[in-house]
Amino acid sequence: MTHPTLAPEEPLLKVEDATIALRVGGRTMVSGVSFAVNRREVFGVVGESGSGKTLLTRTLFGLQDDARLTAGRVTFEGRTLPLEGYGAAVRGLLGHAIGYVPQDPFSSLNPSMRIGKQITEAIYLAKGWPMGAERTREAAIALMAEVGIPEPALAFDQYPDQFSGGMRQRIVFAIALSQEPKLLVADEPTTALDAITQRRVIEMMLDRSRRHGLAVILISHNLELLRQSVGRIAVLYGGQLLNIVPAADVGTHAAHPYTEALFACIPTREKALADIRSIPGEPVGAGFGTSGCAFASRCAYAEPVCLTAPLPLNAGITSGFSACLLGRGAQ
Amino acid sequence: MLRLLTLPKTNIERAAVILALIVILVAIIGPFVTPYDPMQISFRSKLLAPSSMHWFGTDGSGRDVLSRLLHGAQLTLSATFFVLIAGVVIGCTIGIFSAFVGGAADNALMRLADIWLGFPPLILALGFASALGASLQAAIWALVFSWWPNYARLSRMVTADILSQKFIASADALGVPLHRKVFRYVIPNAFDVLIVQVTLDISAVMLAISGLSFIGVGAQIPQPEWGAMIADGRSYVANGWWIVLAPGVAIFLTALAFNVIGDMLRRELDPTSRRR
Amino acid sequence: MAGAEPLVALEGVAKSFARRLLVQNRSFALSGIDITINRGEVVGILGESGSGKSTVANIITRLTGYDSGRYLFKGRDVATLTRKESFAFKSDVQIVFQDPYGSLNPRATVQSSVMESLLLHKRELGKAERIARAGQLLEEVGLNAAWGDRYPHEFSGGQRQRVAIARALAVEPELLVCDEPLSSLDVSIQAQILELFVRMIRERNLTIVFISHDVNVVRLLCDRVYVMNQGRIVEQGQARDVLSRPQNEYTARLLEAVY
Amino acid sequence: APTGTLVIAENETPENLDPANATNSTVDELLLGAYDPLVQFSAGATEVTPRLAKSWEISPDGLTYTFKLRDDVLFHDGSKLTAEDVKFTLDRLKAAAANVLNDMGPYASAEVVDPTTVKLHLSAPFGPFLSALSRIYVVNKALVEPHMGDDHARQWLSVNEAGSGPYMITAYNPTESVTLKAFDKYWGGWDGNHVAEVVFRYITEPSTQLSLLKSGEVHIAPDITVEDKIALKTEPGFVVDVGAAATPLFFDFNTASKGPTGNKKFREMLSKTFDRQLHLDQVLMGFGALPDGPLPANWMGHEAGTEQAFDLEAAKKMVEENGWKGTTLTVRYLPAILEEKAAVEQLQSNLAEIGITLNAEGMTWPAQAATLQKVETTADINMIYSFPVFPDPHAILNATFNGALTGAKGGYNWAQYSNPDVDALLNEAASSSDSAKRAELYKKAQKLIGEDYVVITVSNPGSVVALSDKVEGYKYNVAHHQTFNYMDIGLKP
Amino acid sequence: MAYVAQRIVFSILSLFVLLFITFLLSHVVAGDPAIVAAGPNAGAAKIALLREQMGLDKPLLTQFAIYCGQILQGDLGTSWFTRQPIASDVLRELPPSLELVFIAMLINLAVSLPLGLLTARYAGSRFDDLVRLGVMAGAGLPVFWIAIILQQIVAGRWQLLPTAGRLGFANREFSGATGFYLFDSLAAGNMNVFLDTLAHLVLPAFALSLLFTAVGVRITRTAMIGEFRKDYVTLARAKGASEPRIMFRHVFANGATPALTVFGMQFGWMLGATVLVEEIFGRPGIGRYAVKAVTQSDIHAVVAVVFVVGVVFLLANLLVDIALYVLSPRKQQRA
Ligand SMILES: Nc1ncnc2c1ncn2[C@@H]1O[C@H](COP(=O)(O)OP(=O)(O)OP(=O)(O)O)[C@@H](O)[C@H]1O
Ligand SMILES: Nc1ncnc2c1ncn2[C@@H]1O[C@H](COP(=O)(O)OP(=O)(O)OP(=O)(O)O)[C@@H](O)[C@H]1O
Ligand SMILES: [Mg+2]
Ligand SMILES: [Mg+2]
Ligand code: NI
Repeated sequence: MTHPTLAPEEPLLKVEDATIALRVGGRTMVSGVSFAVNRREVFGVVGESGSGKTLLTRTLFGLQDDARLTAGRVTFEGRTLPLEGYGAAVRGLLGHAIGYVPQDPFSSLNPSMRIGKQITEAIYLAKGWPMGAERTREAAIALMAEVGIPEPALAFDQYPDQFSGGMRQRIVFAIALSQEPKLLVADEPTTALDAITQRRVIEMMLDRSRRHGLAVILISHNLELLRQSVGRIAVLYGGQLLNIVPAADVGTHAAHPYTEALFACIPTREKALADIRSIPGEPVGAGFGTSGCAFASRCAYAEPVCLTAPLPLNAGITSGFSACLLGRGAQ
Repeated sequence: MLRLLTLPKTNIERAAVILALIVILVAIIGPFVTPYDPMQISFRSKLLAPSSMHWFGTDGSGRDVLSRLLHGAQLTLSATFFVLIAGVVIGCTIGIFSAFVGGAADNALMRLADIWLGFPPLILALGFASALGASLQAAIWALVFSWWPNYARLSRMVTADILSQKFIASADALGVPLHRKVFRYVIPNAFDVLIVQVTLDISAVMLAISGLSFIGVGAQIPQPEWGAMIADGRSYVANGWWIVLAPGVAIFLTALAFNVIGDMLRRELDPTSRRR
Repeated sequence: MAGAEPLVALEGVAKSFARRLLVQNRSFALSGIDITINRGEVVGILGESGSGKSTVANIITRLTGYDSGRYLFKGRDVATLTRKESFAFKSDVQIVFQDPYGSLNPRATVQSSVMESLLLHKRELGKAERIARAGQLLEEVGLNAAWGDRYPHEFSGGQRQRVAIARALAVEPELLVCDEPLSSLDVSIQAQILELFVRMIRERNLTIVFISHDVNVVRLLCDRVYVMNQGRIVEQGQARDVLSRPQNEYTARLLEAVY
Repeated sequence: APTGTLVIAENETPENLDPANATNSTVDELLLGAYDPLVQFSAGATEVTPRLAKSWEISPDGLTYTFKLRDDVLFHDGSKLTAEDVKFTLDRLKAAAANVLNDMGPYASAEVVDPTTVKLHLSAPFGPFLSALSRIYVVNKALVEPHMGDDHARQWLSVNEAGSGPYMITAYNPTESVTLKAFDKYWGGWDGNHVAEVVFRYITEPSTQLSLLKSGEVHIAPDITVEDKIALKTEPGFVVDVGAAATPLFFDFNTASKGPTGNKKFREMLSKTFDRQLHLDQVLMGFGALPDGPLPANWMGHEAGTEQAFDLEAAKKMVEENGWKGTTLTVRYLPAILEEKAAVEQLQSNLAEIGITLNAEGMTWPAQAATLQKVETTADINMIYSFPVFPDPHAILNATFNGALTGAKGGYNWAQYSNPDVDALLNEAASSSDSAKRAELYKKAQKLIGEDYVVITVSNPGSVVALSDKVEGYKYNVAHHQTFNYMDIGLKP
Repeated sequence: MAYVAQRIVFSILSLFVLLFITFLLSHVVAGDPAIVAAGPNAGAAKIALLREQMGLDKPLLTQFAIYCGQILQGDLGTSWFTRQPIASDVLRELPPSLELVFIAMLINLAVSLPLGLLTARYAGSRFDDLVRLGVMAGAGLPVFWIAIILQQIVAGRWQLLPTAGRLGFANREFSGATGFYLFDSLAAGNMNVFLDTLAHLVLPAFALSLLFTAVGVRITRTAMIGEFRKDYVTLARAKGASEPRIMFRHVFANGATPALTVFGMQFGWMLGATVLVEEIFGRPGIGRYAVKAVTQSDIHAVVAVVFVVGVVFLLANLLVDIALYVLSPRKQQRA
């Protein structure tokens, strides 16, 4: 394939036509997913439960044991990772180049290790001991202060169970940020937290991204949250990437029919009861196993072709994209 | 039963199910199909090595080992199942009661079960058996006596878990009476977990019974309980290895089969491995 | 509705959970709250996790007791109800829970789950009538009556929630308490169930207590709202007023945080 | 001087070391070398020979025995053995109602005449008195007396030794081993080939005993299976010794029972149901003699043909005629002894054929003994060996059939048998010293016993012991069945 | 510290339950303890005397109190068989058994922990399947049978290890202050005896440990697998930690804690299971003593063994729990 001239700035992460299958049984769970994340960009991924958000990201970043990338091309900072031995290759990037924040703050810290130790371990793993133990400790404490932990010096020697969920999630962020990665992946980092804490943590993350030029992939099932927080949103449904849409276009006809319908389901500040429209039927999960558009069975616009035709592959992955076979929502 | 045949996923599991069915079948019809009288002494044919006449050889009193093995299957398995059933009935009654009443009584009962459970079952059974006098019955009751807390604890845990679920709260909101709650809600939902545990316990109980028989406080002569057969044959290991080998292998294979099935059932039935 | 007797009146109801035996370390779930619910009203209870919403729901449905205060149902102090009246109370007040996976007996078909309500409270019905009624109810909540002999695990979360609603409606309650009935459902299904509620409120003469932490849903559905924080009611009033011009500082913060 | 260590395997652990328990062979074999009796039965001898007593006199009325003691005997603590110690020993046994006195008949008291002279008094004449004295081990009064307490020093003597014998018990670990060491100041001196040390190792499993014998870790293995013994006969490096034992094994019917065995006719039937020849040929593999009545056939006073021959057909007919089909009986036995187990299985098998169920309860000796304390708790049938303490008809017949020594009275008459005519004959024979007359009386008694169908004499097994061929001087001792004359044994280099 | 106090209180409560069970065994189930205590050949008068001495004419509750009092003073009664205070018998028999259990436990831990960790890490792999089959096989092997077979083959046929006993013939003179030969020989600097003791322990300990090891692997695997599923493992991977680092620095410490609690219990169960091997290997010990006592109908001795094994069990658990507590950093959580 020949490439058009690269944009002046090459994307940080480029995923092309990624297909993910389970190791046992070989069922294809996610197919034909392409997107790119630019440097400094905050990129959202949305999808209903079971749509494959976690599976996709965990597999892409070598954290899922029982699934693997069977086809596609992943390029990070211009370097293409080999498909053969992909897991090992991407693991080499974890930590120092790519950070990851799991969903559940209550189990994502090692309960028997002091939190300071967990942060300095991260620093050590990313950079070795260039600055000695004492300086490393200071750096960790500074970072803890930055993510908003009160009395970080004291907290340094405490254990995770002495912190609330929100604090723990901040610590996890501190761990990921301490390695100064270029890309941070956060898989529903706030769903376990209450509304007020959720907003604080998200804002802390966005702030950090703005100030340090950190690229972020923020995964959430809360479309409204993403709409208010990120630049572009990738919409997953049934293991397919149906739409990459600028946040501003969500809720307009500029989006894929699914994105549109999804938005219509959500009660927001502005909406009246009459504005809420449900999507009939049941959502399909990743690996649903038919050809065509996963959303076709519930789509108001669907035509017979939607059930059979292969989804278009997306070329313009750094901007918007709609996988609609009828051409809806495409710019 | 039919379902059992559809559950196995691997050849080992299939083999285990078939083996277990054979063992159970033997336990039922074994005494009627023995090639020789398992009790009939025949010193003239003692210590015969395995041959086409005596597949598993003969023992120190000239009895056909295969016949004794087949007859012993009934003894060994019925004793095992009796211990388990009695243990389950006693344990579950206490466990379910405990979970329902809750509070201090619950606490006390469970602590008791905890402590009880802690004691080495073999030693406890030994004490009990020696107090009752040596016989298979005594050994069986001794094991029931030391086994019930397993099920009390398990059933209390499962019941408490069920009671904490919302469908019980909705039953309460409807005013479902107690007996209906126990028999329609708790027991059916606890059944799978219990059956898994019981299957996994078969081997442990069987080993314990044969252990007690082996040290002389269980089955008495001429009962061909498998552990007693090993005890019987151990004097002859030098010139009659088959006497010890056959019942040992029988215990081992039966225990293994039920262990494999238990593991399989746990995979298939245990809600903790299925619930999302 | 002024003048009419409220359906439910909680007066200074408090409840605490003992944390541990012997140790006097009680965590307060509720401290002296007052709640009034009039016939035909849809009342929302808002609050974050742990604020005591479910405890209120359980007290109203009498699934749990309370330590002090009074609970008047149709003007009667529930503490004085006889056994028989207590049983009758259960057909007046029903509850729908958050978790659709746990709220149905996994070992009963959905039909028998619905029929159980009838069996207990509509004794006059024969078996055939019960089956017919159950089918009718399933259809009403948007399920196929022919699915009645299936078990809960064969249904999706949204469908189970429909069954749970049918089961609650079977006894024709006056008051339906919904404890976060949407929050564990998929977004597109939430909207479906929300529509079901809207329809029921319209079609049946139901009084509803709708518990949620989703401000936007409460705004859309409820007439009146109570805002709870740490076991106290911090603000109450017409939903429109409270949610657009919060008086209480906590409410304001909560509203601000919501996306 | 003694050299080397002799290791003997033993399947049952000793209860204790108390000379009051010397009737028990596992205890006796330890005491045999550690203590000295007044007189002894040496291996191979048929008459008592002097040990501590140099000589003795019996008063004409047979009521007083006067012993002259050696004056060179030292206890292991170095003190001298005197007549006081002998009197103390007997007084203690009497006070403690020890089992060893069961065979001492009408023994009354002891009297010290001077340090080397002691007189023993009887209340009636008792023929086998001297023989019985061979099991009375003299203890060191000075050592024992401080521990008398209210249990007659039973506890202390259970784990301590206070003897004057050729060997000292130096280590007592009853579940593992007991070690004896040669006493260098032994009055008998140490001429010839003797071992410096004897170790008893308690190994329950016959197969383990065999392994240890083969690997040279033990020199004597008495408890391996007959089959293994036969195999060892032809194996180089091992010797299998067969001693002409006189230890008849009995099925004792509970004659006092209210159950079926209380019925003489039923017992008659039972006594036809055991095939002794088969047992001898196939269980004992020919090691032993075919029993003919309770007494060994070559003993003085033996009466032939008093017991029923094996005749299952006749028994079956009796069962059918009397409607005994379906009767359930219980037998108690010692499962550790393979011959007993085999005999029980044989009886079970035969009885099953004629429609009678025989349940077996394996027990150990003391436990079984405990059930004999009451007629009600006595099983229908009990198995018991008679280990005669000395080779005299009295030792077997009196202990087994005298109504004064029933199990309920603490004796070994486990048939709970009581026939005044038999008792009278036995007592008369005991008080006589005229051999011919005694023989006559014993014959009469055996006839009566036979007519009452009291026991089945199962076997007269030989004592078969497997030894390493390094062992020199082993000799079976009828008077101390299941023990070893380790004081006479030496090891070939 | 509240936790430690709570554990101790619980242990003391357990002790009373234990006392109650043994009281039940010796005073109620076994029939008249006076007859039992009197032993065979005792007259009616002696039994009556004993009955009064033992307080058997008093109400059951008083008897229980007397019983507790006696036992807590270290009086376990007298064996009518050996005529010795049972306490001293038991004290003599305990060290060899503990030594055996100790070695068996070492084998158990040495196999269970690594195998449990590895199978958890590679759950679902062929290796895991193989180990699981081995575990189920191990859990089905009769201890006494495998003991006989091992003895016959390894010691008998191959002559690789000693057949029976505690020490070889050459070392029969050895004795030590504590009765733990492994310890005593080291203290005496006698390597020869140490190795000999060890050689005699290998087979019985191995036979004894098989069943427990099978269970141990299973339990460790379950505990570890739960840990591997937790998000902190994901986070550690995301940090770029290597697999060995994750297994040993992160997972092991967290998964070992619940597993070790079970191993604490296994210690007591193993002590109970010595009844199945000691006789076969001709070793002295509490198990053999118990079997002997049972066959001698020495009920007090049996009950004493039940009691002592129970106490060892309680102590082992208490020590393990306290040790885990002290070593565990998460004090708040466990308390
Ligand atoms: N290891 C696995 N084996 C089989 N199925 C799997 C596996 N992992 C995930 N799945 C299935 O893949 C689908 C996608 O799961 P995933 O966790 O990626 O969804 P998600 O979009 O992250 O949902 P949520 O919002 O609930 O986190 C689900 O249907 C899930 O059941
Ligand atoms: N059974 C109980 N035992 C002890 N404490 C309890 C119990 N039930 C509730 N609590 C406590 O009472 C407080 C209020 O709980 P409640 O469940 O009513 O809150 P909620 O507002 O419904 O929260 P959520 O949104 O998480 O459902 C919480 O702090 C909780 O920990
Ligand atoms: Mg997810
Ligand atoms: Mg709640
Ligand atoms: Ni290309």
